[in-house]
Amino acid sequence: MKAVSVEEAVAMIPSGASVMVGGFMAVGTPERLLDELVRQNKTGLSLICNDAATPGKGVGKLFDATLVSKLTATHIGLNPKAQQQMLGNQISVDLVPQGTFVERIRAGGCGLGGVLTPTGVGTLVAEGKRQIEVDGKPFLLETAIRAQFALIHAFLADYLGNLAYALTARNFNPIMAMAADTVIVVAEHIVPVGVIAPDHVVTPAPLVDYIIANG
Amino acid sequence: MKAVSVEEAVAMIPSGASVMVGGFMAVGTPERLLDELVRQNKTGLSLICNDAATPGKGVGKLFDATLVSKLTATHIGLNPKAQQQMLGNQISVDLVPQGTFVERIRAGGCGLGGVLTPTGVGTLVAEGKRQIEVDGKPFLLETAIRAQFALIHAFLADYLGNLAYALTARNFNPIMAMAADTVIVVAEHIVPVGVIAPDHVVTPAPLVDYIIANG
Amino acid sequence: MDPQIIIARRVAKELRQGNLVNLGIGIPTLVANYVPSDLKVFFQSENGLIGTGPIPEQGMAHPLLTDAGGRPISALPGASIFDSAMSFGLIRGGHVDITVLGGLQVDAHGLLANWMIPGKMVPGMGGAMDLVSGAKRVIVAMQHAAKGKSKIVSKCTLPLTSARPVNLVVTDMAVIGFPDGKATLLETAPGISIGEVLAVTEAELAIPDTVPEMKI
Amino acid sequence: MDPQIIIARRVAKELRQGNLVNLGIGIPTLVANYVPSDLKVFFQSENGLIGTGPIPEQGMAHPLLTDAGGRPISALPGASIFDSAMSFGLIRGGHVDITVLGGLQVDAHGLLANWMIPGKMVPGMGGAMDLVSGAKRVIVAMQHAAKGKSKIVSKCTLPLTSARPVNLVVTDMAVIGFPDGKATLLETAPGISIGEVLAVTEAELAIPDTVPEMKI
Repeated sequence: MKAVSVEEAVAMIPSGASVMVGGFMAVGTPERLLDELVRQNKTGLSLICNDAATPGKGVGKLFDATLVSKLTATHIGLNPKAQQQMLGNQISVDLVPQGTFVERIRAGGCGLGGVLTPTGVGTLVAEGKRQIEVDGKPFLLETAIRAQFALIHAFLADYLGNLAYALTARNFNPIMAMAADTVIVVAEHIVPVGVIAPDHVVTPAPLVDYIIANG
Repeated sequence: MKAVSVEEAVAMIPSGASVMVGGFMAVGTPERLLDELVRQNKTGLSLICNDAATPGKGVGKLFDATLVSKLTATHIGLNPKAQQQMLGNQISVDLVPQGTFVERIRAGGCGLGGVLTPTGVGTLVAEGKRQIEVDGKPFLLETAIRAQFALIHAFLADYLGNLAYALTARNFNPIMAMAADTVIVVAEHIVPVGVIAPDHVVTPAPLVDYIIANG
Repeated sequence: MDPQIIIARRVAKELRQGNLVNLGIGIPTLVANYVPSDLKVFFQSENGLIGTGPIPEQGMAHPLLTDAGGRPISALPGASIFDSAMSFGLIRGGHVDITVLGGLQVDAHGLLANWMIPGKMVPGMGGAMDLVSGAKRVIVAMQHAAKGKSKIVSKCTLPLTSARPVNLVVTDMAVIGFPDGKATLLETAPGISIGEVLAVTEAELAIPDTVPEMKI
Repeated sequence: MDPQIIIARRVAKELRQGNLVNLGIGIPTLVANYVPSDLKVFFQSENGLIGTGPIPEQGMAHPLLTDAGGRPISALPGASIFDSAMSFGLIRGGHVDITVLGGLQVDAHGLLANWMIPGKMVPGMGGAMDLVSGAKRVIVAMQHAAKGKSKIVSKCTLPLTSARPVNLVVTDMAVIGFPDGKATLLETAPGISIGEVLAVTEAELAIPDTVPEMKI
């Protein structure tokens, strides 16, 4: 793990990169990294995020600045700008059931070949996908998802990179922290090693590549 | 959740039942339930446990008392009695790679149709199993595992049934607590509601059916 | 009584001691207001919480404690927090006893459409597909008709949420179940006759010998 | 020097700053003793711990803090605990930089057999198959020969651990790699000649122009 400035961190992300962003309706989202993506005008992003948040908040800022060209999400109904950009074909959107979304990311992070889920069988979601029978029951084969970058929000990070999360800001963050080539973390508090009890670490230090330094 | 005596809890388990037991080399194993299974002489058990522990410890006691007829495990090398019973065809043993073992149980608990894993491809483990190609890479389709009963060891349980684990005694316990019809817990400490912080609960209360009462 | 409140009060009667319950946005959210105080149920918010409590008092909200709509909520003593993989493991794995969702259409076989109006409303399915596929019991809480059009239809014209039929539909006019896979009128709302229900229901409804009035 | 110590010291030289390392039972466990004090690496114990430390002082062991063999260990500051699904997610997902395992046979293409001798030793594979399939680098630490028989063989006669070849084999006589999928003698142990290695190696070994002596 390396501590870097938010400018340095975002400079590593090229335009066109695939980027996972933690958070659920902008709760548990690393806002400082999103502000800096906008400031550095990183365009053509493939965004993987549960939702499109709302304009001005969380990943909503990326849609405000029209930085997204491809979106994988479960729900975008509360961001009219994202909806307009989808209906205007400015962004291509892959809508995925939420349980499938998180499980595909988990598969990407855990070295599994995909997910066998009952969710979506017999619906539009099944179109173009393989259906696998196991013990006579049908499951969709949903492929694993990984990204070049995961942008993670944590409550506590220690000097080694161990992370703990708070309340419903945990959501997709620990799963995404396993599924990207480079993991960049914004923590509400950076604390000495040992402050987070081993039983309370949720994301072990070796998974984290960069933590945004204070100040 | 209901608090019961260890005698009542084990009385619910019929001979021949399928039983998952948490623990890794008897660390994080609910010893009181195993002692009582022996005392009530529940025979013909289908045991699902990472390993066979050692004679006299953890699930090793079940082999001492020849209560097991079928074993699904990842390693039994440190229990000569289990090995003898396997080689003497007294028990049928299904040896499973450890990552596959835990992921199959997770699939059983999380409503997934199975696991697509690269582990075991091209080895004896692949025999008789479906191999699925995803993006040109081969994966084994390993089926989900569930049991009638999960016997769980926790460090803390609160009056509602929320569980927290300590150190390496966590291991398979939280995963198994999702994958059985009836979940029975032995906790080192039973504490009032609120003592375990919401962020530190690992197994939410609704998953737990019975906690073994003190005394 | 407000039609939404009729629905919420009736759905609340389906909850049992110790149930793990997931309430969708809209009418389903109201159900929490009508749970008897001696009935202990767990409410799950799929963004990662069991033990959701009421909206916090002013000044007590925390920005990192919200419901699935991003609104501040509180957590009751004994609440637990988990990541999204666990949250949907609970949902898909059948650990949620009851899910209550809104609906656009429910058909004569109990199939639900509630996530998309092609060309018009494409918000995404969020957690709805997993909830309908995975929960032990699925209850749809919705108005019986919208703009004079029945939402209980012969066959869904909108895209389905799941191939798995729902267990119960509670509207402001009726309670409908699906014994033997066939829409059946189980109860009528206070002051509503069977004839009135049939008049605004597109789907064919089986009518048992006795159809009691909803107790709310 | 004890052959096991030669192996452990040489393997320790493969570790890099910040690596996540999993050490198997036996010779691999010894590697931890030879990590330079200024090199910070994380050791994973697959029963659910990153940050394993040395055996605790007498009287300081806790029964709920053990290694994968069930023996008491300690945890270093900054250690983390996780369940077995996460532990093998780390392993299968390529988050473990280096795994060091014992071996029964490694063949000319780098394939490893280390979990079973049919009809004789059937302990189960434990975590070995996941580790060999998933870790970024797989290092086998073993004696070059057992009872006068080469453990570096043309083709494994014992059941394979994985279809994925290992990256490096370190024995008491040699370091062997598999550039272009072909067993190649990279280093010889102190005082051992190339000829001596070849004499006790069943597999055909490619011999580069220079074969340096192990630095331990």
